[in-house]
Amino acid sequence: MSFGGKEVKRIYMDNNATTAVRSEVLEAMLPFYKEQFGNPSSIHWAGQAVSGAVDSARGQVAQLINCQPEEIIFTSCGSEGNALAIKGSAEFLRSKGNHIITTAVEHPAVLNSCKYLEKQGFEVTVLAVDSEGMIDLAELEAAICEQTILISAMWGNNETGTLFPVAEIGAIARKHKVRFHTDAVQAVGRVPVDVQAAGVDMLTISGHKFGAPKGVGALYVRKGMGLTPLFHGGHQERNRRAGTHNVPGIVGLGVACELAITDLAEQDGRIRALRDRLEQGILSRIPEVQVNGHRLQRLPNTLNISFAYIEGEAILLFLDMKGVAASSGSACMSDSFGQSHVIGAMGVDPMMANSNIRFGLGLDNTEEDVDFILEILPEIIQKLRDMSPFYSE
Amino acid sequence: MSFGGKEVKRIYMDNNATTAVRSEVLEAMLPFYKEQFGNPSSIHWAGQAVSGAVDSARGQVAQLINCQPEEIIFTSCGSEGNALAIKGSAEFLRSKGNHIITTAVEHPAVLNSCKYLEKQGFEVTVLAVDSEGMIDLAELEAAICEQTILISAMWGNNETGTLFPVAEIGAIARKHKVRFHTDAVQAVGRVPVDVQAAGVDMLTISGHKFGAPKGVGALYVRKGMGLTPLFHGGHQERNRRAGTHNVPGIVGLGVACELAITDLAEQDGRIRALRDRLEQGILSRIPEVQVNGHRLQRLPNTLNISFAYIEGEAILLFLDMKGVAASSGSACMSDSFGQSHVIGAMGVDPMMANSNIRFGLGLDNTEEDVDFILEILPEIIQKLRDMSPFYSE
Amino acid sequence: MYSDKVIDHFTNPRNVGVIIDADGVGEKVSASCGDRMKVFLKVVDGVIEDLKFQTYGCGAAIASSSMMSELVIGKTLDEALALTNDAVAEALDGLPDPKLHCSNLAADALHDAIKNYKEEGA
Amino acid sequence: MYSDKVIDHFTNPRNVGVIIDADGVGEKVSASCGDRMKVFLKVVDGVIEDLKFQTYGCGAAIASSSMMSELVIGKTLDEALALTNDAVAEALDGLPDPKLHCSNLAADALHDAIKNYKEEGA
Ligand SMILES: Cc1ncc(COP(=O)(O)O)c(C=O)c1O
Ligand SMILES: Cc1ncc(COP(=O)(O)O)c(C=O)c1O
Ligand code: FES
Ligand code: FES
Repeated sequence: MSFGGKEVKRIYMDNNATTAVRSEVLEAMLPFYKEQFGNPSSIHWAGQAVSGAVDSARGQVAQLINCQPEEIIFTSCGSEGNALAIKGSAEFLRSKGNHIITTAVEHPAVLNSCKYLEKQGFEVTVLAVDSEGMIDLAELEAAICEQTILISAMWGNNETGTLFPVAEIGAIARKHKVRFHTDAVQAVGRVPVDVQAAGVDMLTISGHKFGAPKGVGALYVRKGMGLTPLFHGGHQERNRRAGTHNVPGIVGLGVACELAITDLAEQDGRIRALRDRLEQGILSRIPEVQVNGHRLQRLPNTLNISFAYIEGEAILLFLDMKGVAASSGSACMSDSFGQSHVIGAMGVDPMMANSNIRFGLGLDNTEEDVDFILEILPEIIQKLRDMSPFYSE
Repeated sequence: MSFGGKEVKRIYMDNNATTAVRSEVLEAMLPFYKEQFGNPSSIHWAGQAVSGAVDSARGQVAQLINCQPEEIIFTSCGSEGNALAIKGSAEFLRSKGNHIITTAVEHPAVLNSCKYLEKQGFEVTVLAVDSEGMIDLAELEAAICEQTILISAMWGNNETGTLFPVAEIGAIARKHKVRFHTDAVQAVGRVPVDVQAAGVDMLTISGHKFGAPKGVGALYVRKGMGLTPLFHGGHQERNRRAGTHNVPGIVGLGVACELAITDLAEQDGRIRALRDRLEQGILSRIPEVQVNGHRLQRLPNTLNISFAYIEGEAILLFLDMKGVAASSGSACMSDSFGQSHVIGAMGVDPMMANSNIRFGLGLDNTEEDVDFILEILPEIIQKLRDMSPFYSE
Repeated sequence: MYSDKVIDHFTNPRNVGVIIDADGVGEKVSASCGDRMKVFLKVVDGVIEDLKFQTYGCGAAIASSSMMSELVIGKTLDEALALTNDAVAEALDGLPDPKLHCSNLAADALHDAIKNYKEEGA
Repeated sequence: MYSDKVIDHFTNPRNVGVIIDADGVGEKVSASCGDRMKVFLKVVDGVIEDLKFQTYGCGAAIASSSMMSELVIGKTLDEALALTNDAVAEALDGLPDPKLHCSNLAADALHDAIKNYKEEGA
């Protein structure tokens, strides 16, 4: 606890940044550290004992997103998946074209991979979003040209929760025979994800966002789609990702995917209800607030909300002192300043943009958690507003 | 167990492929899955509770190899470290030159990264080795030209254990102002590794080779040396490796590094003695065998040995049936055929090359383990030789 | 991340507010983050008798403002002009690297208020 | 990795050895891995009365050799010629993908021995 060890109830509402590993997941992982520790590429007992575990996990991931097990590449995180998908496709398809389409609200892992490619001579179109963080499908289709080799558009936004119309994007991509990658790091485990129904060619998963451990992720790559690897060497993952398998992590990811299948109802039901209770409660108790993101097409667990006249970090600190963990923008941006590029792209008034707070609910949250926040938040906001040169003006 | 569940004593002698996680390491990791699960980039209690753990681990890794904590980049495996070092340096230094020097016996993660760069217009000189797997330093120095931007030469060979004269290579690199990377995946934890004494600029570590879990590694990059990242996005690892930190893995790597400092004496003492006992025992019991690698400059735990007239996989299978896990070539090559490129580069007679077996001893091995192998191996070799068309000729 | 002193000053900031008939008013907007601080001075015989501030900013900015106010109330204008950003950060037992710029707001806004006082008085 | 049948035939290979006065001798070297198999035939009235083999190769190669020997002893030469690599692999309850080529050694060496027998006899 950052604040002098005072005992406070801890409420974790930053599940879009990361989640606790679930008990069932950790339990499944434990045998693979000391007893079944072999290298799955080894032919002896120690290796064979674990290669089956990697295979099952591959099946579990494939089932969650409705693909074939061979279409799954295990990775170390969402950023790796995004880099492999985007850079790997761009390099592989370079002879076919040099144009990539993405959106202004992608995670930095996608945007910066695209920026990197721009330096390598690729052209990148960054689609704008409207005030709810939504792209315009006509604009997307109009941006496709002869040279277009890849569309990368996320499934669910990590800051606002806005859900892109993935199936419609997939249909446009298919119509124009352009490869379609989606960063589904926030979506997997929270909303149903079906790569066939959505017409997705590549999809990024990160384990730690839904109960698997940090250090493991997956990239779905549709059969027949070539990719230049980032890591070269061993024959792991059909030569697309060298490196000894992270067996415990992979096993954990598999179990988390299996659990996710049944949890989706809870996400859509209880979690969504809690999120809505929090949203309504804040709106009714605190004046001059604004919800950011799409009202309807939104991850069920995410609430991004701005408070006029004050700044986000200060709100977070007061919440933190009361034991409430939330975030402002994405976690990985916390040591940078300035406004979130996502909120900025939505055209939110700069002062509102600077005060956006993201509550990311998770399976452990309860109604008491929500009510506690509703109890303490008005006072925090008022205290900060009383300090603000804008409020008094 | 691959063979019908018969109860056999299990002896693991494939520690160059991977190792069991050590108890102290696993214990240190466990709190970071469910209790301290925060994202270290988050500013709230959940994040701050773990960011200190990542810092300590960075210090532990740095201490083992004698560098500054900021010079450590956490990665997901040795292959990532090698790819980041080689591709990242090559891209970053491209304006200075396009020539890279490596050796014929590097791990595929290095060789294939170089092959990738060749396709991108880099020139690669691959230094030959002699029959003991050693490079010629004069040849190395002669290969350096105006365009040379990088030397990548491993510390300890994964198949034979041959140790390159890293400090001499470092001195040559420094003299010619060429960046020097070494793949120390097999060396760290087995022999003393000091990046200052060796004059190394970049050094690859993989946790699972010395008691840390799979899925975590590190790359040392000397302060001031630029690098183009493989993963773009978040600000983790000073913008050189985006992606949420694998906190438990990183904590485990730190503890393994701390343990390694005191274990080096055991590696040099007890483990080396066991390895020598195994080597001498085989040489005295079985005719027509040949030890591969350098007799003196060799990892203390590694024995690579060939048996005339027969093929390696068959030997491994019989060993496996007796509960002994060893390997033939490197683990990651096990689903490919043909001769090891390392043994091939040493000019070993093809038939001898096809029968090389690697015993990789570890901290858990005992004298009884060695004696058991010495008891069963002669019979296995004879049985296979009796089947061989070459033996009877 | 933050020292206990920062947390203390952030949680209970001293001298927040406005002086209606201030002798000098200063303001500073951070170029890097857009955060803003306003300083109100009451000066008697070249000594800062009272100071109030308003801050729109992060935890470090609020704590720096509060600490600055404590450091200069009762000091002469010359002493106050000599207050550096570093001194504010130091008095807070340091700030994390990416937050060092936040302490600039406080000293800069103070200096701006003194300048305003001198101009008004001149 | 390997089926129980493969392990059984690898551990206790049937018909290993040499027939000194063989009626036909065949050999096959694998192009992909350099492994090698030799087959010795004893033929009576167009029927394979005995077969011995020597194999330098991996576990799959040894098991395939053994299985092949069991499959063709007592069969006519025509039946033996009809034996395919796939049939050998199938009789072993399959082989892992990268090991499928190993079963080729066995059928090919057998066919080579039959060819040699026919040439010698001709
Ligand atoms: C020398 C060497 N370099 C690199 C690697 C690759 O390490 P990892 O499997 O952790 O990617 C290995 C291990 O397979 C190795 O032995
Ligand atoms: C949408 C999105 N994409 C990618 C990432 C990166 O994932 P990771 O931190 O596992 O690399 C994140 C999480 O930070 C995310 O929310
Ligand atoms: S981030 Fe703006 S003042 Fe601290
Ligand atoms: S690998 Fe050569 S025959 Fe199997």
